Amino acid sequence: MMRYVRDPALWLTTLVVLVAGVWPLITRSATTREDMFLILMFVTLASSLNIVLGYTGYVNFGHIVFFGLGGYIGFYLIAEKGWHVIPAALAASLGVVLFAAILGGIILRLRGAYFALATIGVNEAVRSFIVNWDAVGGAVGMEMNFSRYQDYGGPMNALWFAYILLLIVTLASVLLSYFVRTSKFGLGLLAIREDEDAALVLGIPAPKAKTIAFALSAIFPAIVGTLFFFKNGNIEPGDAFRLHMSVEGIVMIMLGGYGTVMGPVVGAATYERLRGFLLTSPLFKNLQLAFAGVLLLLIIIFVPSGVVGWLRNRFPKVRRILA
Amino acid sequence: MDVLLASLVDGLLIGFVYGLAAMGLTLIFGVMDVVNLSHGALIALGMFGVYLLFTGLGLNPYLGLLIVLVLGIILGMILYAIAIHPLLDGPHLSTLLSTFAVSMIIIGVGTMLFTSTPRNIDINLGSMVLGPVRLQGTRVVAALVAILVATGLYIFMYRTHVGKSIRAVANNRDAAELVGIPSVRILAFSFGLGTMLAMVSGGLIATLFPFSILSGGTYELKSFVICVLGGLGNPTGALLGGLILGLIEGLIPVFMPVGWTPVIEFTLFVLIILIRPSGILGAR
Amino acid sequence: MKGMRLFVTVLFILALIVTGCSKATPTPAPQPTKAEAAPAQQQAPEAKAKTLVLGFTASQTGKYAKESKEQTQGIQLWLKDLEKKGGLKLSDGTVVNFKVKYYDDESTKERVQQLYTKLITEDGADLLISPYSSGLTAAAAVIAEQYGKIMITTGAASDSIYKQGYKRVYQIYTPASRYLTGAVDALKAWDPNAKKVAVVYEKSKFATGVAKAVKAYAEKQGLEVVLFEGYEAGTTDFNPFINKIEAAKPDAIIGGGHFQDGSTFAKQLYEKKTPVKMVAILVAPAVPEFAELGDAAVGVIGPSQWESIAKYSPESAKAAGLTWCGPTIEEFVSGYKEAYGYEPGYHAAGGYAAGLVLERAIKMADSTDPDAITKALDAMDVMIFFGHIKFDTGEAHGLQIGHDMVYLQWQKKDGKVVREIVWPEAAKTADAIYPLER
Amino acid sequence: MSVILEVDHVTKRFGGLVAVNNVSFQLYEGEILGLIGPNGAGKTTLFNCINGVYTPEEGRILFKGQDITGLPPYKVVRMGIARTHQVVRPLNELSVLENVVVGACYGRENLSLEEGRRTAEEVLEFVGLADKRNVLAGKLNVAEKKRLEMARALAARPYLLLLDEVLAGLNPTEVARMLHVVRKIREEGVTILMIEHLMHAVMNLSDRIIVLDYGSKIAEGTPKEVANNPKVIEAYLGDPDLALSLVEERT
Repeated sequence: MMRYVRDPALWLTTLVVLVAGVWPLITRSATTREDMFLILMFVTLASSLNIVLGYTGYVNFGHIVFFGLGGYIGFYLIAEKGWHVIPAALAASLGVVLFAAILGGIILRLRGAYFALATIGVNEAVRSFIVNWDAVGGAVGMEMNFSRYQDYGGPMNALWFAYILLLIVTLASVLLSYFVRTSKFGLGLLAIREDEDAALVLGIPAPKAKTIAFALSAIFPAIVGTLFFFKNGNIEPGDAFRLHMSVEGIVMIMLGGYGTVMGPVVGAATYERLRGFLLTSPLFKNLQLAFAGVLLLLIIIFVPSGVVGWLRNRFPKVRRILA
Repeated sequence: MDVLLASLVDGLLIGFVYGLAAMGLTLIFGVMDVVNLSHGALIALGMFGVYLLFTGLGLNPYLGLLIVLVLGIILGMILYAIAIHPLLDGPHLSTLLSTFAVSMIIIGVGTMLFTSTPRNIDINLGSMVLGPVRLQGTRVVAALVAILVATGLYIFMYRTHVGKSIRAVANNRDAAELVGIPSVRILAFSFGLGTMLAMVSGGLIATLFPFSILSGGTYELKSFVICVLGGLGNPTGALLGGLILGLIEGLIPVFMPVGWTPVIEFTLFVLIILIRPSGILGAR
Repeated sequence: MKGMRLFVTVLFILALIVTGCSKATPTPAPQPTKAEAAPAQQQAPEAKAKTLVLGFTASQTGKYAKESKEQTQGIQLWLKDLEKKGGLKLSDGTVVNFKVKYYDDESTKERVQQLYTKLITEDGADLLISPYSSGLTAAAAVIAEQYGKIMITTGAASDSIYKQGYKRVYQIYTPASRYLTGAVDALKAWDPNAKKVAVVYEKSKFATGVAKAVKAYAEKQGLEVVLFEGYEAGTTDFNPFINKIEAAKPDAIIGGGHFQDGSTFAKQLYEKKTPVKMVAILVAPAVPEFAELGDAAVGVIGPSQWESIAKYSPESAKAAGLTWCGPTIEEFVSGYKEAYGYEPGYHAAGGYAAGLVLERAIKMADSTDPDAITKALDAMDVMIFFGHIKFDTGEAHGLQIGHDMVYLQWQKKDGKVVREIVWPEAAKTADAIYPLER
Repeated sequence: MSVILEVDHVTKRFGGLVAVNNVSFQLYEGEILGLIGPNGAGKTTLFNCINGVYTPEEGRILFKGQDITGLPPYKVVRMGIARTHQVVRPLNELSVLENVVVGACYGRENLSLEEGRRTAEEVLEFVGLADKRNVLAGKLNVAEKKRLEMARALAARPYLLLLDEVLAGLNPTEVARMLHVVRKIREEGVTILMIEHLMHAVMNLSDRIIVLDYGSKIAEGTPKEVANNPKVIEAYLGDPDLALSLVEERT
């Protein structure tokens, strides 16, 4: 335990997320809160995806399926069953983790491109299934009565409430990422990433480890999904299972540095800010997508280890504080 | 019964075009182990190539395909040099992302130039009735062109020196290099071929359906499904996979609500990867 | 030394994150529009001037880019017309002007909520207009309502938004539940023998809502719905589906979704020479580019929120016992053509109408107080170039109950395909082609 | 001497090819058993059967009296069998130390991260890689990678060590160094089963030798017996004079 208390990287990680996350609470600015909501949401998604992608080395294009399913379960419980958002989010998380554990047990047998393609297939299959499933609204989705926000002290408070919950979730997911990375279990995952067959021979129970990693990566996206759609007031299949968001998550991880704790945090924040900037910049407004593409290409070719990875490689001293 | 027959024919015809699109994806994967995420954007580019030649120069769409074909090979080789070659020896993820970046660039520039307004190439080659089946001229021609291109590719791969080199590189790059095959040039050319196939199939699709710069995504997903059906990395299998997909799409509505088509398709897709990753016909 | 380096690095990273998270987005400084400066000069110095900020998001990129652009242009034209009049004068001499503020929402919900909050809290938006599409509007409505801002929705026909208990969201469009019901009426009027209809629709929020409503309505009217099926959004090949429709032998096909699938569907129905007497589909026929389909467009009927050839006029208002306000259809169309070089479609008209309704409400309220404006909107019952505007004040507060759809049909005249209004009887500009000649 | 490993009529097929054909032998605690044979004789496949990478179609494998046939590799390691690979498989993006920590933590003793680090440091010292502990494994040269491979296996604290051509590709100095390490391992009481192509090394080190050819065991005995076995000479050694000289070199 002392090991953790003394680790500057842990403190830095916590501090960064906390300082950034508490900022809107201090300024009481709703705009900053909305900006931060998106950033924290992406930090959580990227950070949890990194457990599978960065640590275990499995390219998961279907990460967003956890977000979408969690959103659906949570939203259904809140809007249709009148649950409070916290138990709803927890129930969603539980359900999705179970789903991930079963799914992981099946598809993690695949490697490389086959796994990546299968995850695309899973996302699309789930999305198109929900579109056809009328109990959860089918293509129309579900909507929540505005009066529901009264339970949280009115709509304004509900938004702040959702934000604070998200901040806790983000912190938890970054800490989870840290503890996995610095644990024996995490070391096993890294070994799997580097060479799965060698890892098996070294004594790592790879099938179990991979499945656990997969399930761990599903905990927080499911909660984030519930919070996001709670705040949105409605849910539709198209918004819940947007493949593009998975890819964006991967981009964020690459940008920040895959396989590191801080990488997804830095990557998600940078990507989100950058997109925001490009979107509103009169110069790049029309070309923002292409510009983001060029930037991504340059990063992959010239800084493949991402910002944090680059710092760690360039300045070995930094390694101690930058996990 | 009539419905079944009509849907069967419709499915088969469109299946050839789907198959052609998937061939590009599977060829690139087979030769260099790269999943090309710019595939959809390239299909859309092919659509606009034919469209612009048609509306701008009044060129017959089928003639336009020839120009798109040449442009496709050149563009593909350029893309290889920029986005694939520097990353070929890196981790799997890097080429996935670089091709995705290319897709962002194409769609970004495309949206600026063409907006996302749907376009339509207005050609009609009439139709003919064979019993319960009505064959639409454009579809028959599209299927024929797809067969022609696929046959051409097959002959090229098995009868020419370059084609054999491509197969050699696909088999074992190092060994090919040892026997004096310039593997880099072959890889670049293969990417060119893959791009060409994507763009040509895009051009064909443009003669059938309205499209926009964002349309490629649908066909990219279909191509993934087809590649897996036919066996990833196997161009001949892709054509077959295309036919199977066409049949599935044709027949499902006969038996259940049409909305379930994608559910069945993608479930099948995942199941096949799991049970038979080498494709329906592939060796185990 | 070592510690120093460490410290600096930490600081650097913290700075990076914190600046990143605060208001780093450099918003282009609000440039004074020409209009803002102009009325200021015209006004007598003692007249009080008040500028209201009108905020909305536009989908400049993504799947709704086209429709949204039209809508935005409509809003901008209204603003320009208002500026030309020298602003909106209240009885106490206050001159009200508007400053428009909008951002690109990329056609996604995450952006919509982020940007509407920004519009309200940072740009100080007093009044809001919705983004395009029901989905985005639903997300925006939550924010608007949370801050108690008035939002006029346009380009959003979904009914369900108005059943969530919102108090200050008002709809311009005819809601989805009444979108295609006129087609059923028309079918019954034109062909009392018609019995069977096929309702086929895109699996999207909007189209599914419309389809469900029209199915219920058709059954109530004694028609048999022989096929009721949705197809996946993004479907391009309808042939297998059409085979199935043909097998059900309907007299009419009613349904559709958005432009792309609708026009594809229409094209393939034509190529297949599907033997039906009537085809009425959503959205696509009302878009001018539908004409690109050539012969395949002929005979296809589509509901439209508004047509430039519609017959709304001060005279018809008087006949209906309603007040008329705003420009006539001719004035709007010529103004739009002058500004943008082509004829406006209903998306543009909807944008203009949203502005006009706000203007009218402030005029009625004779105040810029939000509560007063809300009251005025609740009481509003007027006719404008867009049609009759009246809002539900009951359970579905804000739902449009005045406005009606018109139904247009593409017809061939002198070798060109043109659009004609064929329903309702009172508004029609031509007789319908019925049954379809295929 | 007690039997630590018993391979009992093991057969492994790949399609029509019989890679290991009805092979049986016993390994005694503390000895070094050499496994030789021409390329493709099934030596590595036999290793893979023992440590659970493959499940043999027929036969059993007993380790310390327990049946371990078909156990997955990670369970086999837990029981105390570690191995090295013919083609080194370092975890490239991890440091040398981390590589060995993996071995230690997931090895027989199932150590915690801290304990594993201690063991790893010891083992690195033992194989002479301590000064490279923070280098990324991918950056080592071939000889160092071989030693890393060895260190990783040792860190598992095995009772039995399977060495697959640890000398291949090394220069004479490096070979000598590695042989020294192998001897030291034996002194620690670890039983060793080693595949080796370098004849004089096998002959020198091994207490006994087994010869495989086309998947079958064709000979078993002391180095001298094996070197003089005509079947072995025919199948593998080719040049009987050379074989003899190698044996003599030892004595």
